[in-house]
Amino acid sequence: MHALLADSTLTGGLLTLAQSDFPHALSTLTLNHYLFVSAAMFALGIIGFLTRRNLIIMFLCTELMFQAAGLALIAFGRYHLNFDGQSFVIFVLTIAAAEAAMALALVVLLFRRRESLDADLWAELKG
Amino acid sequence: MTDKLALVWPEIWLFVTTCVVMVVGLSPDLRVRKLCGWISALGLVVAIGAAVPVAHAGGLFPSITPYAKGMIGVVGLMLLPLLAGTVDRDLDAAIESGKATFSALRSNRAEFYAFFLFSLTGLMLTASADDLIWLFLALELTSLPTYIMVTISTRGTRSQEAGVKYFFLGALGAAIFLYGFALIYGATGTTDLAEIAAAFRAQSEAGGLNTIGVAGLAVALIGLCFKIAAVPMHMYAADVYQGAASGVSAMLAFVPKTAGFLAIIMLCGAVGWTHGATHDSLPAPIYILLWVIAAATMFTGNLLAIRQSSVKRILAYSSVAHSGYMLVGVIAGPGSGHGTFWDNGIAAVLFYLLTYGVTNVGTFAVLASIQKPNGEEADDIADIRGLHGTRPHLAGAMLLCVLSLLGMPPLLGFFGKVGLFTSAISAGEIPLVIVLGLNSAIAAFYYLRIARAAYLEPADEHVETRAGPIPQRVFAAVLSASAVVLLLTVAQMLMERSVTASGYHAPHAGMADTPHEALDLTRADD
Amino acid sequence: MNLAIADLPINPLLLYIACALGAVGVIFAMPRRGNNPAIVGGLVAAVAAGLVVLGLTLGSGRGEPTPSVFFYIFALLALGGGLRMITHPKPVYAALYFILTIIASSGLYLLLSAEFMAFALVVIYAGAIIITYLFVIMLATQAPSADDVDALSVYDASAHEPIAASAAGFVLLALLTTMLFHGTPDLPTRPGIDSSDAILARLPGKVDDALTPILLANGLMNEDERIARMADTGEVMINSAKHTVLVTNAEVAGEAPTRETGRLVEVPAELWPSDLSGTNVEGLGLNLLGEHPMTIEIAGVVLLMAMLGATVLARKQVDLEEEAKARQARHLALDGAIAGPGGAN
Amino acid sequence: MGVSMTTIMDAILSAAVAQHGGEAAHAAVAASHGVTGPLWIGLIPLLPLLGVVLVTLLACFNEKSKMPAWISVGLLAVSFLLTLFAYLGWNGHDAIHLKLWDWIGLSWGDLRGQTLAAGFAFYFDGLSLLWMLFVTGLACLIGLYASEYMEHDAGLGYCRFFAAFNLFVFSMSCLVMGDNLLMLFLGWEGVGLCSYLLIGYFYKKKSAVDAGMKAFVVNRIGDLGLLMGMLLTFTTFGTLQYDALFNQIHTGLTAGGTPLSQTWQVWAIPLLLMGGAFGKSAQLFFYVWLPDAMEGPTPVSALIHAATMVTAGVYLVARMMPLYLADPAHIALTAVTWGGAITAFWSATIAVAQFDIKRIMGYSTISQLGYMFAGLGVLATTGGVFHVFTHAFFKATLFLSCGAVMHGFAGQLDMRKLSGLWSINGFRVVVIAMLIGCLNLSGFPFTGGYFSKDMIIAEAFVTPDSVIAGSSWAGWLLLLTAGMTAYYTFRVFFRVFVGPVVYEPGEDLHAHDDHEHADAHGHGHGHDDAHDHAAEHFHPHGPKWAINLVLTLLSVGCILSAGLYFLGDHHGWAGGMVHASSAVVDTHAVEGGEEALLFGQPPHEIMFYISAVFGFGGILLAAWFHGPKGIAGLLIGGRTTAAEVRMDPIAKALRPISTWAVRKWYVDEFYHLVLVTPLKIFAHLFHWFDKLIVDGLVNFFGATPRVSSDAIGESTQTGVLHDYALRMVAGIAVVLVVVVLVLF
Repeated sequence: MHALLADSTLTGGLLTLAQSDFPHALSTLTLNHYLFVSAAMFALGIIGFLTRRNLIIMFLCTELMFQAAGLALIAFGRYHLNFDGQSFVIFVLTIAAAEAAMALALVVLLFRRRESLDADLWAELKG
Repeated sequence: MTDKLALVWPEIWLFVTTCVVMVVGLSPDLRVRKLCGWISALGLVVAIGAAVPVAHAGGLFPSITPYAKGMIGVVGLMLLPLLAGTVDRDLDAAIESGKATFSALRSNRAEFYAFFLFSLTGLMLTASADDLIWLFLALELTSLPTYIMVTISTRGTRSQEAGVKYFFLGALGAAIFLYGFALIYGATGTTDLAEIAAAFRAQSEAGGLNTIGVAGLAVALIGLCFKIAAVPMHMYAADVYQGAASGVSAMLAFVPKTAGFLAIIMLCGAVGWTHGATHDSLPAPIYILLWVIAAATMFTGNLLAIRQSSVKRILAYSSVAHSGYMLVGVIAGPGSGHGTFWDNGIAAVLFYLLTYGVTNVGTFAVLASIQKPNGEEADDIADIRGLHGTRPHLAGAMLLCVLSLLGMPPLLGFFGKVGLFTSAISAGEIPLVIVLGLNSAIAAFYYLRIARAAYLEPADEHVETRAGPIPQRVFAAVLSASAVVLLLTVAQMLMERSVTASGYHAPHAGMADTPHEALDLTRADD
Repeated sequence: MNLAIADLPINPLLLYIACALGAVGVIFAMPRRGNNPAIVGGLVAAVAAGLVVLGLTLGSGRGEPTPSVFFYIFALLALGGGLRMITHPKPVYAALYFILTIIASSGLYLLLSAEFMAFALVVIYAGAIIITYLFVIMLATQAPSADDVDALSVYDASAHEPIAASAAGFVLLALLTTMLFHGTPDLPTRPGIDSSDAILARLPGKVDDALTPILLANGLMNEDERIARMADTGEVMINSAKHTVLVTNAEVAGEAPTRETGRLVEVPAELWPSDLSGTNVEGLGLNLLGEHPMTIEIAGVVLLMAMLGATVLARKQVDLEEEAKARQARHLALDGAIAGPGGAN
Repeated sequence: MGVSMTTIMDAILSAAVAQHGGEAAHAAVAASHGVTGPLWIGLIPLLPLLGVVLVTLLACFNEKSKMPAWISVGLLAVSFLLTLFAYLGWNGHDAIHLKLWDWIGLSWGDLRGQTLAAGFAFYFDGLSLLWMLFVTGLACLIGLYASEYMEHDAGLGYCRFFAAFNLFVFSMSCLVMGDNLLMLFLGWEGVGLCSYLLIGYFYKKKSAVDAGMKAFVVNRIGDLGLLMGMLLTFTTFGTLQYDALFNQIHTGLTAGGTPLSQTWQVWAIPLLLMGGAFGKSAQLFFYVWLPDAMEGPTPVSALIHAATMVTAGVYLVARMMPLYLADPAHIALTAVTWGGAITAFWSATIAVAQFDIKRIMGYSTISQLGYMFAGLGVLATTGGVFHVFTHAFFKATLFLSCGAVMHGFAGQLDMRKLSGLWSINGFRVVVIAMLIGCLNLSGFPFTGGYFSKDMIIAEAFVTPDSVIAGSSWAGWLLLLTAGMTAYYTFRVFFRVFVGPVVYEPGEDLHAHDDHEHADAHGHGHGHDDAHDHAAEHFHPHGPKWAINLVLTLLSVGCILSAGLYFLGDHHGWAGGMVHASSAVVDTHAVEGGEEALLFGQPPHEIMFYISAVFGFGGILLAAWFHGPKGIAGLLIGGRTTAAEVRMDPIAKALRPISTWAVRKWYVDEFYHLVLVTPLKIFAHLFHWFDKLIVDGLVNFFGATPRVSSDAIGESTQTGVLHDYALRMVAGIAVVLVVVVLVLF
């Protein structure tokens, strides 16, 4: 990849990338970089889910976690040079869309009841 | 493609039934809409029939599908009368009496059946999973409908609160096990479970599992703990069970749990039970992980159950505890392969899932059959006091089911628990067996409390309960209770089936190489 | 297991310090009432992330190729967008920052030569899902008062236990990265397809279209010959590096061509079509339809289910009493409208 | 005719055997000697089980008609006919085996005694056939009786009754027909459950619920003995299957090869089994539950608590006879003898002083069960088993007659308030049936009861004291009891069934459905809502056709059962049946051929006269004390009203004794003092223990997770979504820390 990038100028870089020759294997070092970004996104998603009280943002955070998994899948797929990872991401997107549709419908329902998006308002059931 | 298609006939039938139910449910004629339950039952029966001849030739657990799908179909059939009429009774009554007109946009019942069937479809798909992607989608298809069923199961805000907790925490859990799946793919380079198993085998033969794989398995297993309500992902259980209608709670105790256990068994199968010093256990980190989770789950579930005053919460925590028991079976693994039920942990888990599912229907059905004056289902333990005097058959059903959950000897639950005990003993898991025994004893506290309330305590004067409006639920309760007793006669057969179903194809490293052969062609003249 | 934490490609101390620093940064960046040191927090978190990335890049020092500069840009955008998303008190901005993360992620996908997924991501996520989010945010947010439209809701303005949450999150990150970084060096590669030829082999039509005219025009292949396809798999034998392809006699085409029955043709380099290569989209399509055909069906079922679910959830829950009240109210309003102009409201 | 029917059924069903049961059946043949029975034998227990299912279904449809009864009676009748066919088709000596499926198969090693296998299999020898004949026959008849008796409860109650009724027959069949001790145990617990359910049938009556509970608890104590006995049997002999077990005992060695007579198990197992048998059959101090069990509907008392279930203990001891005989010291047999004899006497003394006719029958049942055990103990298995058979008929007759009275007089059972039924319209059949039953019970010459009882008492004198310690003393005790039996039996008869017409309606045990009761009979009088006026308007109603038919059939059965004594070679028909079973005792081998004499005569011959004297004496005494004036009082009676009897002054004179007897010797109170009170004290102690220690522990454990979340300042189940999520993630972090620590 970097070898490719080294050949191309910075300007035409992105387009060249998209139409470039078939990729070569990813180095483990580069893989580490992507994995770190993925793990950090995952952690950020979790932290956001734990701290934000707005139902919509909470669900956005799970989307961020899905996104982190997607990035890991693509990076691993590139490392192994097979397409299972990318296929997986397609399905992850499918599920994310399905979950989002239902979650947002639920949020609308809850908002109608309480006129608020605060998750902590829903705390009547407890031990 | 076609061989896999043959594998999923039950699911296809269920999905077709779902579509039929959705369409039929839009009829303005109440009598036609009432057919939905019967159509669902018919679809389930056909699915069970279609599951019987299914035989799987590949994968880690080649013959798990007929048993699992049969079990799912049977318990689904028992859940059906319990779920029937959970929503929209008022609307139907209003339409019948002319106070309201039918509007397809407001009909709920058919969708409710449809969600139930969707969920069972997902559950059956989980059983036929041989691929991580497939597994992920099947698990989601199992869970997503249950989120909605919980939310709309009653009119009150409690079920909506249960719904939001269940949905959001469920999404968190899903994201977590998805990340685990991604890492497993990363560690092995494939999503096919058999190839994953082969790759892990090759790694462990070459000097130990890759830590990415370990991390992936660990994260995925913890994420799946949400589905089975195991520590630390059990938090939602009590609130959700309490907030949802009893029928839906019964479903939650079986459907996601079964899906979770099937997935856990498959993931554990991917690393195999042939590691460790004596080559008869899971790889050390996974083993310790499951061990800690199992022990913590048992204790947490049982101890927290003692403090509750709501029967539904007690049953929720008991459901948590039962997950802990079953994890013991997972840890014990398929055993030495002698083919007997008593040293095969996986068979024990599969059998236990069936007994638990059957029994569980009864306990929740009893609760669903009793109404408080304000129209809510019975929940608090005070509501079932003196049940023996007023509704003895319900009290009897409750007693039988509770005793079976407790593992009283002549009842069905006993054999499930004995299977777990003996398989764990033969796997040498003595400390875990002690924890299991200890917890079975603790469980007696709250189970007997329920039985005592129903049988020995007089009804509270100020707590008035009356018969619920839906007779099918009583039927479900009695059905479940009699199953607890009558299935004993075929218990031996079921155990043998579960042994067959748990047949495990231990992976070998050579399997990993198959994709390369085709590629050799392309290096035409190297 | 006899693994050592010192085997990490990054100094573990640096990693953990960076994680702790990141936690502190996130805690500071969280929305709170009163003085909000969000910028400081963001900077600290960015420094922490930078420390790890730099540590990774420089720490190895084994002369391995490092990621391109685009990676650093996109990674910064993605993580920064994520951080801002979870810390910005206004839901609309949070959603917009999420779009930023998505776009940066799609850039990372591009760098990983997953072009199709990169564009699909933008279309599906940034284009569809987030728009839905924005709709719902608009639908479900009310300004606390008419005067102050920008005022925040209480629950948006304050975070829920930021310290504990950040600690838990970053412990998780530290644990995950430890295991991930430790695993990568001895991660076995498992190439499903290690060259574009593998894709081309499964796309005989594309090879035919590109090569047959050239082969025929240059007399490299007779009229009664054609590019050989394997009888069982339908694949062609092609090697773009050596510019060779297997052709066979049309008469024996019914049988499985082998290197004996076929004829290996070497095409001069200048004649070899420059655009003949397997692309990402083709590879993905082959994988999707070849390996996971049934899974697509399941995805369809899930989507159908989700559509039904969203419909059931989002419509107004039936409440007969409320409905009766509403009808009554409508009647009253109607009466009022007849009575006088004041009643129309 | 019967034989040809059997052949036809065989022909029909043999195809099924060939297809399905063939292999299993052959395996069974290979495993043990004997003949393999046709598959339809399996229908005998399964038809009642089908009845349970059908009746439950009817309950689900809220059926209000008598359909449950007709289904039950029909299925039971078929079941009885099948039993009859099985009997007729039986070759008279070999046991019939039939294995339906493997039920339990535990194996923890390859050695002998490390496999616990039990098939759902049947074992038909003389003993089980004899039992099954009267179990299914009586169940069918009593079901018919109940169809009328329970009609006031039509609906759910009716279904409940018949479901439990059918379940009882199924369980009893498993108990009797099972080919191993585990099957027996399954049936044993099943009949116990049904008994509990049916005693507590009138669950709105506290006394009924309490009685059910009492029966359950007392039976559990006995069952513990049975269970321990079974476990010991298994550890000692390595099998629970009858054939294998008896073969092993026959070798005189345990499974481990130790000579049996040198082990402690040889007396411990029979004693433990005896505990179980005594519990189920209400012997010795276990008897307390049976009188209270009369709270159940009368058909239940007749079938379960008189004729069939309570004889399960007798069956167990008879079935396990080889085990009892294996002990050269006969410790357990002596215990059985004396336990039976003492119970027989003891409960007869109580019966003498009671006024509730159904309870008298209850105590009489205990007493007669004592006879059966004593018979088994003194090696008169034939006598004991024959007595089981005759007793089943006459006691069922007696109970059902009492039930008819109770049915007609709104639950009146007090003999002081009833008199002269003979003269009340519609009760003739009842009185005649009662008379026949009473004659049997009191051992009137040439009745079935006379022969069966004589066999027992005579054998007590025959069996030398060296074999069974004090067996002749037990014989005298039994003779005395026979006289008392005749007395209290005819006390009932003379007071209630003959003499001047006096009656008061009872409290109506079915008080909860008063109204239906009145309506159902269409009398329209007698049961107003205000019960005070009930007596004025009350008219007894005689039984209708079903009850009369059943009483007639049973009376005929009582009379015919006497004839069985003259059938066959081995001391009558019962002897023949016992001879073809494990209960057979080679008395010569055991007693060493020495023949004891009674008054210089062989006891078996002289006993006919002695016991006749005792029986007549008892009847005459009863006539003198309780008989009405005239022929009905055998001309010596002097009673003119219901209450005025010659016994009263004597009872007054003997006040302490009679009071004690009336109060059942204060046994219940004694138990209360000795057992219940300490238990209550213990319960209180445990309650405090529970409060302080257990609750403390519980609170401690409940607090532990809270402590761990103190840093956040909330308890675990706060109900707040975020707290849950935080705990979940923290949990994940902790678990991953563990994983990382294991890894590195």
